[in-house]
Amino acid sequence: MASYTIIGFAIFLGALFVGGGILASMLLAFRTPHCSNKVQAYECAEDPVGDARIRFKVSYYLFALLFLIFDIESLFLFPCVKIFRTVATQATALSPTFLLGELSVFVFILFSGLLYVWKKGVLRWE
Amino acid sequence: MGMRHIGYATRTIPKFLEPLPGGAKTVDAIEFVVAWARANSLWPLIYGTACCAMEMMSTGSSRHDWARFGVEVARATPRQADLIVLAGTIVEKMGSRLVTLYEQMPGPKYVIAMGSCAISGGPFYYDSYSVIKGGDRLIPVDVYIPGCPPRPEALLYGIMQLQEKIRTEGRRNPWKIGTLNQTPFGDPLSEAKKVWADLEKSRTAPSPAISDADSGNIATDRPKPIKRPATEQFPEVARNPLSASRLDNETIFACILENFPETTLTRQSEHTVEQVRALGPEYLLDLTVPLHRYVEMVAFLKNSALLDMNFLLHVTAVDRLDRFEVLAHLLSADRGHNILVRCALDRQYPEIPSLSPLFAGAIWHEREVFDLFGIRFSNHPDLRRLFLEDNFPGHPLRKDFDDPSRVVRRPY
Amino acid sequence: MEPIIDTSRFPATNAIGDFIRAILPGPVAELANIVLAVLAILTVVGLTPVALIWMERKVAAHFQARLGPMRVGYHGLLQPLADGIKLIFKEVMKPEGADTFVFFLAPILSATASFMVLTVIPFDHHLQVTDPAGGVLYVIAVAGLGIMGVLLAGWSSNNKYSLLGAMRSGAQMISYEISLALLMLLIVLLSGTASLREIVFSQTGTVLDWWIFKFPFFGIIAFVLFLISSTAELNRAPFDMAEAESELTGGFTTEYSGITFAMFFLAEFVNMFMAASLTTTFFLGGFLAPQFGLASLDRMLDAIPGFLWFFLKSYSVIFIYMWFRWTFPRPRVDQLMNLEWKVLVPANFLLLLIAGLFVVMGWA
Amino acid sequence: MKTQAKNIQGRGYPVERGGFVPDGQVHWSLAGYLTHLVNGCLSLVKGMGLTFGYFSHPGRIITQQYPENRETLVMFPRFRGRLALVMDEAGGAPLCTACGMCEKACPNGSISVLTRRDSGNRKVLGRYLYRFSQCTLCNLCVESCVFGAIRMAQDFELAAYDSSDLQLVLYGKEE
Amino acid sequence: MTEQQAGLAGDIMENGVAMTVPPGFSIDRREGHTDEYFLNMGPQHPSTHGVLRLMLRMDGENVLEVVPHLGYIHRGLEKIGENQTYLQNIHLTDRLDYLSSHINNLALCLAIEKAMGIGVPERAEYIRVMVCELQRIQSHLLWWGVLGMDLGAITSFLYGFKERELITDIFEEMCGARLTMNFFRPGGSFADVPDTFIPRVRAVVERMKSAIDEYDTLLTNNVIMHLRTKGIGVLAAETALAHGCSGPVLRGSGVAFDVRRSDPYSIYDRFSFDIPVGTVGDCFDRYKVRMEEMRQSLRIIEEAAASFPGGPYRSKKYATYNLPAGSYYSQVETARGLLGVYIEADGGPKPYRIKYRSPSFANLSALNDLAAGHKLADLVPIIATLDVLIPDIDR
Repeated sequence: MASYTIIGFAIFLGALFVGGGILASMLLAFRTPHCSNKVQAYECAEDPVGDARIRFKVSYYLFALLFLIFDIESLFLFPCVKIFRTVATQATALSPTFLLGELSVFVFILFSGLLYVWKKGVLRWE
Repeated sequence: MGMRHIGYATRTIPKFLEPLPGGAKTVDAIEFVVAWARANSLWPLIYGTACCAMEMMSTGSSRHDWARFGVEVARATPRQADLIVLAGTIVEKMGSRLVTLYEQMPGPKYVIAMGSCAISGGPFYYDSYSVIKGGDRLIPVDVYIPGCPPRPEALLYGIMQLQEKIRTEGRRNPWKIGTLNQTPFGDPLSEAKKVWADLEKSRTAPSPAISDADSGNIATDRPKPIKRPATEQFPEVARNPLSASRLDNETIFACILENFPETTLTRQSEHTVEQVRALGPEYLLDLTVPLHRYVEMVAFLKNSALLDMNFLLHVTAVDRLDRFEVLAHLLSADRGHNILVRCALDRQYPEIPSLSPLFAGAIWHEREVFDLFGIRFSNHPDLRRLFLEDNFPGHPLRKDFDDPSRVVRRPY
Repeated sequence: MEPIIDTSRFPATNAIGDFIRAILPGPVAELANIVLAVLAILTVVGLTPVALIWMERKVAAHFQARLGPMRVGYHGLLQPLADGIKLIFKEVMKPEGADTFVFFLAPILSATASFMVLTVIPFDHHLQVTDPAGGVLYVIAVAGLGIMGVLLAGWSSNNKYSLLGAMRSGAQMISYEISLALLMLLIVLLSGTASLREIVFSQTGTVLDWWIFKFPFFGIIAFVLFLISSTAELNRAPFDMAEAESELTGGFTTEYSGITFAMFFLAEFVNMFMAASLTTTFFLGGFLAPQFGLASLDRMLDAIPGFLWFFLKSYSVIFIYMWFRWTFPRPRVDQLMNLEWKVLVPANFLLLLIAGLFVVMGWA
Repeated sequence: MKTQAKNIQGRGYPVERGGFVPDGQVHWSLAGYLTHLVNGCLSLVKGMGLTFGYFSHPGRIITQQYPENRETLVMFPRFRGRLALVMDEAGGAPLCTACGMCEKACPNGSISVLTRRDSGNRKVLGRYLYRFSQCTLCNLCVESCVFGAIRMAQDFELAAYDSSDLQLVLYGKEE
Repeated sequence: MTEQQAGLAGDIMENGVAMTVPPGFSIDRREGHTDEYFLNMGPQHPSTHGVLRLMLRMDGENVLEVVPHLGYIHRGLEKIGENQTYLQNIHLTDRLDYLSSHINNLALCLAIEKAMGIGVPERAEYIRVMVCELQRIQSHLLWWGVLGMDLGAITSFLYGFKERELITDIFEEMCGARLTMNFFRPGGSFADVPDTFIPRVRAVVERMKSAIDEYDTLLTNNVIMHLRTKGIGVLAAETALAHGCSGPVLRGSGVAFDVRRSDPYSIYDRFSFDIPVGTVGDCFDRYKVRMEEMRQSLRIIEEAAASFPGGPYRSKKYATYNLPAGSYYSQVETARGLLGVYIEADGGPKPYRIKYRSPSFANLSALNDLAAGHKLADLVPIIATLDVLIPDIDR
């Protein structure tokens, strides 16, 4: 736990470093007079048509969902691979073949999920 | 202007430091470093409109390599740029966008006007109805680099000059945003009048610059310079004969006359095949058709198996002061011959059927004619101005177009 | 469970730390040590981009038959400094309609996230801020934070280019995160530990004991896949869809100027260093000196401090990133996703199984 | 396709497409897929080899360091830098007779030749105004001059802070 | 600066708010499709190759419709041309398509020669052909570099310029300018080529042969390049002809139309060269056609350099060029396609009306047919392989 406390402390210092930099620069920097052009969103020097906060294609979000599934699944894999070597190299009740089979089942489930979404055309970027 | 736009800390720190012993020196040192950093880290905006942009790219290329000056981080967005190199002509439509770009750049920002067009309009100073006579009519320019276009070395020299200028910045000479001049054309008429009046004055007045006493060598007995001896004698050369592959004018005209007997040869007294033959092989077959047969004729030319003119070169118009003439220029991509089909229009209410059902490419050509001549095309799918802003007054390619607020006329 | 690797040869202490512990009472000494370590990392964070910016420009220039920065300092060594100072004194702009809080939070998040990973990187035997037992898990978790910065930047800018860039990079980075995670798990499986320090120690021995070679043939494939995935994760050319200049002008940074842009710039380079150090740690034996089985040569190489080896290896990996960037055109965003989901992820699954086989059979 | 079938004049030859990405929908075989994959990767490696060739050979750097090479930098004899008057070898007076041909030849009105009367009441050159800011360096003025009195000078370092500095008076400047 | 024209602009609902559809789009449906949006690309954009403004109707990453807006560099060259003599007009053609300025000069000179019956000496014809082909290579080199840069391979941009500078050197030595040459005159050129011309040209030809192989290694044979260009922006031959496309764009679609062959000007009929054509009409075909064209141009230059004749470089000089009243037309093949110069003369020293038929204008007009339905990223190679030059379009 101590190591994570250190990390928390590091994050705090890091954010301070970055945020402090931005704050310092804001005090130091120039300011040109305000005008409507200046604060307009840059769209190749033209007036933007419509709002920039548009409803967006669902394909991006599908990838986000996929990521969620696969990332979490691969995290479930984590304990498995973590002890894999220890178990495999030590004489335990589990036979190496069984271990490998277990890993294969895990990977296979993930892979079949991938195959399913592939087949479903989720991976096709429209 | 000036100090108000400098950051709070930048404003107050010198005030605190300066009274301290050695404080002024410290502030000087800081200022030196900041100015040095600014001078050596000029990130240009990727901005180029015409020829000068090519030389700007050359400057960035391996041979000249403006990266040596730290300039290679060219940014596509003005938010991260420090420098805008006005490379190329600025026209009225782009002018307002240029001002936007400039205003969207964070300060301190610098401008280099590269080439004649960006300095003064260059080759388009006179007679142009759309070119802005110099970038400094819109935004403050720091360095002017003459040339058309300037060599890459000239641009590098200009950048070095700008660096010199930046290095002098400090609290005594802070960077200031210049005034934006929103009158792109100024008052060209009175300006031109003034220039030429001045010129006229100095033309008539005895030059005060050089009296004969000052330049003694221009004595009255000095012989007049002789004309350069004509060392180069150029012979008269016969023209190469035309290559034979194309269909000759007589055949084409005979074929057309067969189907459109009312076709006439423009500017010719006779309208016969013999007349075409007499005009020789280099003659551009220039036909006039009545308005009601115009589209029909073009369609015939396109679909005729013999002529097979499947390529529309351009559609344009000529202002004849009493009438407009619309010209459709067709080419046979297979056989190489081309024909001009001409049609006279009433100048008051010029309207002609569009060729767009026959050639998709005609859409833009006709929009151009609509824009520059004000000729309307019936059943055109998208008749809008092509080049000029919608609120541009008049149609510039008409002979009677005159807009003293935009056009500077040549005095001779 | 007994440790696989005997780390007693390299205790997790260092001379400075021991000295502080000796003169200060317990908790204070620990705190002082932590502060010192974090400050050291901050120094690395501060100096790495400076070095990398110069390197990037010089390497690019030499790939392109030109010289690069020449006029400030020897061969333009001061160029990054000039850029940095200039950016600090540059105006900061915020477009109309932008969400002020998020707009300024994004660069802070982006820069901090890249810094967070560095806390667990073992730079040398004793140079590591902290070494959590689940270090790999921590790296996987924290690397995702950078995406947040990019997404927030794109969304808050109120600019369509930014939004497109953010959306692209969001989709791209999360996708490549999977193959990165799987590749890290591969090493965890092979080495049997999730602590970065121990992963390095699992590669003790000759050069052939580094995971790139120790896992015969497939190690090289895994290494290449890791390079590709991390390039995509870094949003670097040729996978720089998020800021694809020719399409989106500035991508998610379109509206950022001055110091806020500098922070993204900084994050990009720190990230690059971070990715390179992860590659080094996982595949190239981290801070271990290369050993060739020749006693005299090995002793000479071993005498060079570990952190120098670490930086040498990391910078070599960074050079490869730069080499990619200055050679390849950029694929389209959907092609990039295809590469990930249809090539890399299945390949990673396969590699994982093969690695399992190797471990079980005792080949690796 | 009518035009394609005729293939105008039958003279075109189709370019090779080759490569790693098949045209249209192709059903991949595993062997084909692997060949494409390997070839594709090889193409990338070859590209990297090319760029590394440049990286590892500093001799191939072609950069000319402009301000440092100022002494050795010579423009080509015909280089059109800016307009200059040709002076009489003997006395340093201009060859110009103020005939105004260059003024007429200039497409941009960037030349103004002003005359004056000398003591013999002959028309001689008074002032020669040259609006460099407008000049396109097209060489038409030099060509039009039958006296050889103007030429294109080799200067190129001509940047100015003020555009009025570019209104040059080539002759007869008020001092 | 909003463009609104009554009758053309319609309204669609966007997130429940009515918004004005910019003019030029063919939207007629007002229901649904709420995730469509409009995006400006240009006039200030790195990949529009100048100040072209494209208005895009987008759905996510997909481009549904492209509406180009022109005129951001419309300088009124044709109006200015009416007020300048024919000789002065030559220098204006430089600024039309500045990457083919020699070829543009030639187009106008050909028209003047045709009108006044001026012949051209042998040596001048050879100079013309060689210089024009060098210019074509130079222009293609820039195109190649910029294409690479647009696709993200910035190194190719610098490699392209590396060889381009060699050709630029030849031009500069020959006429004193690097870009806007103003070199050709009716009947020849204003000066003879220097003695170093032929050796320099030979050196460039030698270098170019190996350079093109390098380009092939870097980009042509790169798998990412193939992924980005194959099957992208397919232009059918009929569409291309209907729009009046010419040059590599038309040839990429499989139509072997080249003015140098179909209407040989100067002495192009004496040289043997082939016309590369595409088979599919996509970006890759246009790319390959240009790469092949460079090789063909090298062939022409080599052949011309081998038989470079002596003699005068110009025929008789006229004090003024007053074209007899009538209409004249000449066409040349620039690096971008067919450039036509149409002159309506009234007998005076200045044209009554001068019209440039620029190749990029027609090539760009086909853009929507090429780009609609592709991704935003595909727009980049599409524009790049159309190789449009905005000042040439806007004139």
